[in-house]
Amino acid sequence: MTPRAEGRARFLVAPAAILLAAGLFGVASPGFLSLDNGLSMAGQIWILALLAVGQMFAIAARGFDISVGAVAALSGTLGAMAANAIGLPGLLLAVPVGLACGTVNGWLIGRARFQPIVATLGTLLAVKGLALLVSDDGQVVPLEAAARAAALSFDAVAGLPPLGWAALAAVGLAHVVLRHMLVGRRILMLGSNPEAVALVGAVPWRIEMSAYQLCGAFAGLAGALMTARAGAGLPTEGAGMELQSIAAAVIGGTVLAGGRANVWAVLAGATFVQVVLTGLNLSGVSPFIAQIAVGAVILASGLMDAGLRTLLTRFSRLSPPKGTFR
Amino acid sequence: MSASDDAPSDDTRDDLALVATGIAKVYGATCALRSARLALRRGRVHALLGENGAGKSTLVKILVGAVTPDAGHIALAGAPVAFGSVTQAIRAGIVPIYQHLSLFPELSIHENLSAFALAAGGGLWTGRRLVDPARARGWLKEVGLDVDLAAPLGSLSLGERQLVEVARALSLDCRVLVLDEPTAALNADEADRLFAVVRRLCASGTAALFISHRFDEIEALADEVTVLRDGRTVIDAAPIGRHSREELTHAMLGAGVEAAPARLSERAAPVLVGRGLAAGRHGRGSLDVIVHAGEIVGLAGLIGSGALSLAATLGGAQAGPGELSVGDASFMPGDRRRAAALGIAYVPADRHAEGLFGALSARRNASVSGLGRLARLGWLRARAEAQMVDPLLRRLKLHPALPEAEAATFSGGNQQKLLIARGLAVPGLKAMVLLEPTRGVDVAARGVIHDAIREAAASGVAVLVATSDLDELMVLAHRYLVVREGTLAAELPRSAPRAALLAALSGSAAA
Amino acid sequence: RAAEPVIGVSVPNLGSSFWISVLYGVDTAAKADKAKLVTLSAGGDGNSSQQIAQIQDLIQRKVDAIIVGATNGDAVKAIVERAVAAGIPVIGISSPPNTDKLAAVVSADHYDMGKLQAECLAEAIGGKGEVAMMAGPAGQAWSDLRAQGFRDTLAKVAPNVTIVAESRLADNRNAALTTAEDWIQRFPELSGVYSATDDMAAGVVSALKASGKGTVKVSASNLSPTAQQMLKDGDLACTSIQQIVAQGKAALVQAVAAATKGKVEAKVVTPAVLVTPDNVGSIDLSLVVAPADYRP
Amino acid sequence: MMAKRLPGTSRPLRLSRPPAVALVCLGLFLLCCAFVPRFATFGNIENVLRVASILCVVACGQAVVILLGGIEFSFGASAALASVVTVMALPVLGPVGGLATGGASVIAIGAVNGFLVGRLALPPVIVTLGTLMMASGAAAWLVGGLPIDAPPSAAFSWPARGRVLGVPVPILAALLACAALHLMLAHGRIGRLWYHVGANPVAARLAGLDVTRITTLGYAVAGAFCAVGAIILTSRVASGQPALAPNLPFETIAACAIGGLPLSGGRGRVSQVVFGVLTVAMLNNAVVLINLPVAWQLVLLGLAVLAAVGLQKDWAVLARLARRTDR
Ligand SMILES: Nc1ncnc2c1ncn2[C@@H]1O[C@H](COP(=O)(O)OP(=O)(O)OP(=O)(O)O)[C@@H](O)[C@H]1O
Ligand SMILES: Nc1ncnc2c1ncn2[C@@H]1O[C@H](COP(=O)(O)OP(=O)(O)OP(=O)(O)O)[C@@H](O)[C@H]1O
Ligand SMILES: [Mg+2]
Ligand SMILES: [Mg+2]
Repeated sequence: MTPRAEGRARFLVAPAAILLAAGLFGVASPGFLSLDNGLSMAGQIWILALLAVGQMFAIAARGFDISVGAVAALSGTLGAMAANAIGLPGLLLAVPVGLACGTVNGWLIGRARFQPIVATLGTLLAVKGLALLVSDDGQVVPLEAAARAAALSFDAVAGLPPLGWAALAAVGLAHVVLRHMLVGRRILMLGSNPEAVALVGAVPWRIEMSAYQLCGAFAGLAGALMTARAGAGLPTEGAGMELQSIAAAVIGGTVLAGGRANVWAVLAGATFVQVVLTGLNLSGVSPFIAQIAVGAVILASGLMDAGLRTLLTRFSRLSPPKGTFR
Repeated sequence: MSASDDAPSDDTRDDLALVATGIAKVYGATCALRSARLALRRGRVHALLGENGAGKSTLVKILVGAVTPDAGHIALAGAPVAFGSVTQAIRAGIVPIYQHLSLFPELSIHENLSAFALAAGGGLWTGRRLVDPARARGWLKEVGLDVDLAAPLGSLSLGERQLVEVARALSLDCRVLVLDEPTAALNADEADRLFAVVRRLCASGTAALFISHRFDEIEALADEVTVLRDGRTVIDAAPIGRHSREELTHAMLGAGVEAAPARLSERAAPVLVGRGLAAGRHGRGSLDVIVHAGEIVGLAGLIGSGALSLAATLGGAQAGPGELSVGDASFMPGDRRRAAALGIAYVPADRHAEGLFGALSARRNASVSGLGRLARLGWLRARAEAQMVDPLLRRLKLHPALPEAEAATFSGGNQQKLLIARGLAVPGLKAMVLLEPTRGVDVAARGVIHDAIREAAASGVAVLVATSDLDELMVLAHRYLVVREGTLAAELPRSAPRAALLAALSGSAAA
Repeated sequence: RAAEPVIGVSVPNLGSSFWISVLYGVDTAAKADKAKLVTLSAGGDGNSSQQIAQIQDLIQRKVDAIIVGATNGDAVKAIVERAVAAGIPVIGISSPPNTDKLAAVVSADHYDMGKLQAECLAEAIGGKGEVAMMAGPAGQAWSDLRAQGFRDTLAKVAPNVTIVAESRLADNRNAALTTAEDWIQRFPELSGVYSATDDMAAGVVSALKASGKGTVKVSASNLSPTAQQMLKDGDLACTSIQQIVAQGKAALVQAVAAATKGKVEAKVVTPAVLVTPDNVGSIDLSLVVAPADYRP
Repeated sequence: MMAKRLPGTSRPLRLSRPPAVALVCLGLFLLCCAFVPRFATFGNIENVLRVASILCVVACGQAVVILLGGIEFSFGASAALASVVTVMALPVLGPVGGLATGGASVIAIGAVNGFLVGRLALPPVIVTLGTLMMASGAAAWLVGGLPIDAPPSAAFSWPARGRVLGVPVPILAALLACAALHLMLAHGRIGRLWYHVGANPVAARLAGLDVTRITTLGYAVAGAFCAVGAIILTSRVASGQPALAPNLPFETIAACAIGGLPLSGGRGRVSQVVFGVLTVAMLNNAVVLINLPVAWQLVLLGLAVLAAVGLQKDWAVLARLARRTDR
């Protein structure tokens, strides 16, 4: 029972952290717990959520992807160009662009056996460069349909802006991919026991590649969202997002050693990070102090996870895990 | 059964299920297989023997399409085949049970049972690839497992996992069943269940390839035997009765069979003492264990009984209730660092996960517990290290004798020797706690390891061996402690007959 | 409206002397006008998404007016228009949101800052020779405009000066120092260096000094204490500034006016000014730069 | 990729085989000499070495963490904090005291990271990300976001600009750092323990090692290397900079990875770090000297990083083949 209990518990860290943070900020700044604020935040979390969900696939396959921010910027920019050429749906070009970047990462890591950090660092630099190339050294690409994009990004329909609903659907899709589709299951298998996947007849590098492809596609989607919210393609955006998305995915219970992940928990992890950011914004502390607080919060969520683990081991002392003696 | 034929090399017989000839495989600088031949017959269990590193697992991987051979031919029911992948082999009816479990700890048992279907082929959805739960439960029942299908595999013990791997093989339509050391992690009872399954399959015409280092199992199950030595077939499909154990051993490596344990003259002072300990999930913190100087205590228990857990506690590796002491010094269960400092060596059961430093050299693997003694002002004296460890490695006949080669590149038996050497190199060694010290280790290496254990005991070290291998227990221990459902069910003298031990283990009749 | 209006201030980056000085102006004026501030920094010039979310939070908090210095004028356009639609007046400052819905624009002309640098540097190097540009990060309005102003003007006033190198990756003092060291090796004939900020200029100056190239002229923008010192020491040919503290003050005044439905001046322009070692003593620093001990 | 010695018992003083990255590094050097204008001048090579030496000192720290199976993202931020602390302490403690205080703060952050990773088994990514945010927030908060200048003094500028027997101090520091790390890894007890913990922490615990202490010490030593780098950087920019070197963690990780250290831990040696660092430094120098537009600089850098690693893979294959034939 222990591993299962621990498995479930680790996915509860992020929701618990959200409640805790919401409570604290609710006391600190009264407006925080209002319905309006809840709705406004519900519109904001999706860029980070999509990046974190993508990151989750890479982490579940025992890797990670530090190029997601740059990929989002490039694909959002190209999406904006496509949207200007053929209308707003052209924004969706961001997804195949992200997928293509993910394919390169996946090929390098899965097939050419690069370490994930090297491969994605290389593509991070190259993709940043490409984004500048296509955009005349970083000039934003204003959307012609900016007004409609803004309406889709900010005007709530039944609680969420339409693009929020779309992103939620994409997260739901990620859940389906992870839980009910072969590719997701194979990613978990690879993360769980990389040596065994070949022995049961799978092709490990293809699985690894698909994990980074998913990661890239979700980064592309995040880029499209970014463009829609800004009403412009932002070629130099995205610095720092790779670390934020890794933090959100890990706070969301994704095991860095691979094999275990839960999309809803990752969504909760991303929400948590956003709650903290917004809460600090609204409480009006100095931006520098806010940054310190964000760091402390990331550490605290790690400590919470550790505390939970200890607690569980305490409780289950009489049934220690048999394979490993902790 | 064996007298029927004396022409094993006749490849044209129509009951031949699978014939592999001239198989060769080179890995970098190592030649795993030179020219191996193997012929399996329908309805027969075929044993494959060979010392650690002889190439058995490599041959298996080639048969099941996981590895492409450099040379050689494989014919399935007379038709030549060349598998590009495991999936193709499985489609052709060759079903593998691997030595190093090909299971996924984080996934559920149900998903693990469906792993072949999940891994192979195109398609989008997992749904229909998950095997029917009712049938899955049937297979689990057949191998004697009563577990929740939705539980993660990681919640099972090593032995239970092995049975899951066997159950998974049952899910496939099987013409040739390939078992690579399936019993290494099983106790006698579970092994019997496995054998029943294999026999039933064979009765319906399946050919089975069975790899094991245990002669009694081979004699109990196999109809024919092939012996590999250094990548070559040296005995080809001989009926099982034709060669004696000595002859087979000789064919494998040219060594003799090991001696029985020396008698313990008189009982010496207690060295390793545990009071109020718990054993596994049933434990209530009421067990006392005492191991005396020079004594080898065998701790026996079925899988899940708590024997390994109790042993781990005694070695300081697992936290729990109770108190432990060596000599005058006491320590808490789980304080492995203090235990090591007090001179208690510990050899874990799962050598890959808990024992080996795969990336480090053999010498560094062996010397890790004695580093304190090798350091002068934080400076490690390389020569002293070699002087401390190399004689041990030589005595344990490490093969190949390359103390500076990475541990990951040694075969299982030799990796195990590294862990034993590490134990022997503990400064001020007073007690050794060994869990499954020869799991998956060939006869020769096993003899070497047993000799080393006996020698240590003879020099006054208190030894506790926890093992699910009754033979091992009987050649090693001076006294048996039997753990059943978390209690010390019986203490038996060295002279106790095998039947009494078995009875105590399973709790069937009065011991 | 409440007696004490709440004014949101959203700036790209409080790690730059420019925005800190803006904020100082806003802050001092707020103390005088009894306004309450909510200050948010996007944490970097490239963090438009973060700034959008922050402005969303300010709308959410129903502040009475918002002062926005944009990471990118186009990127925050949509959200700023939302704020205006929600009845919150928005005042653009320095790099204003690219929309005509603003209640007021307090502008600082980045293009002119580059222009002034070009005129000064061209004169300092005698109208000919090689010049390198420490141009600041790509894709940011302030750095792009300053660089553009420099390039355009230089081509006009000193056609014999060639721009031999341009770095957009070096955006802090250490990186600027390293890049300048490399340039000194690559272009031994270098006679002048443009730098988008005074902090980068400090890096360039220490590289030049360390390699005995003290004769190479350096121009900069902004006037932090570091730049003042460099001017006094003669390390800097000139620096182009805006009266950013004054702008900050003006922005706050406009914001309060807009919040309390008072009279708003739609366009406040404070021209860019060139500071040289000669006139540095006569500049009213209180309009230009925050005191060294100011903490946002 | 580690050198495997033959079974001889005594070990004559013999240089071990150079790592694969050495060839890549050499190739890049020749390429730069041939095609990059003014690359092969004395002054430029000294520049490259000076920049490489700072990177190298910090990369030595990163290497320790990577050996332990971890990763350090907080180096850039703690170096920034160190510079700020140094300059703030300067009026009170003088140049030496100030620099020492700054250095100590980096070591302290490293030790905290190590404790959280070693004792509480938190993922290094999360821990160092957390301390990254905190340190960089603290650095900015202390000085209000702006750099503060240090009063000019010879002692203060010595770490970056001084020379000992004609050798620039940073280069000397890098040599000493490499020597120290080499001694620790190849001959020291602590280095050996790092290898063990990095290779298999569970086995290390069961072998009786104090994993918590070893890990904490490892991160603290890594912090000490970073502290030396931070001191040189602070002295170099002669100011307290809240954004001193934001790319430091990535550049050091890249250097180690290009050098061939697996991020899974337990493997690696100093020469790999050195060549990895040289590769990174030469690349950074070359893109500036070639003077391409920024977009192409980035694309080129990215491709070069990938090529540097990719080429090693091919070279490793060749080396294996060569070894097979000479047996
Ligand atoms: N992946 C590999 N890479 C390199 N060498 C290998 C590899 N697999 C096997 N070998 C080599 O091939 C030889 C045969 O290995 P194999 O696993 O077939 O032995 P085995 O007979 O199964 O041994 P054991 O009884 O220990 O299971 C070994 O000595 C080993 O050096
Ligand atoms: N990376 C490698 N390089 C060289 N040889 C290897 C490598 N990995 C495995 N081998 C070889 O493969 C064979 C199988 O090794 P393994 O570790 O599986 O031992 P084992 O006896 O099969 O272990 P177990 O006791 O778990 O059954 C060994 O002979 C080993 O030398
Ligand atoms: Mg084997
Ligand atoms: Mg074996």
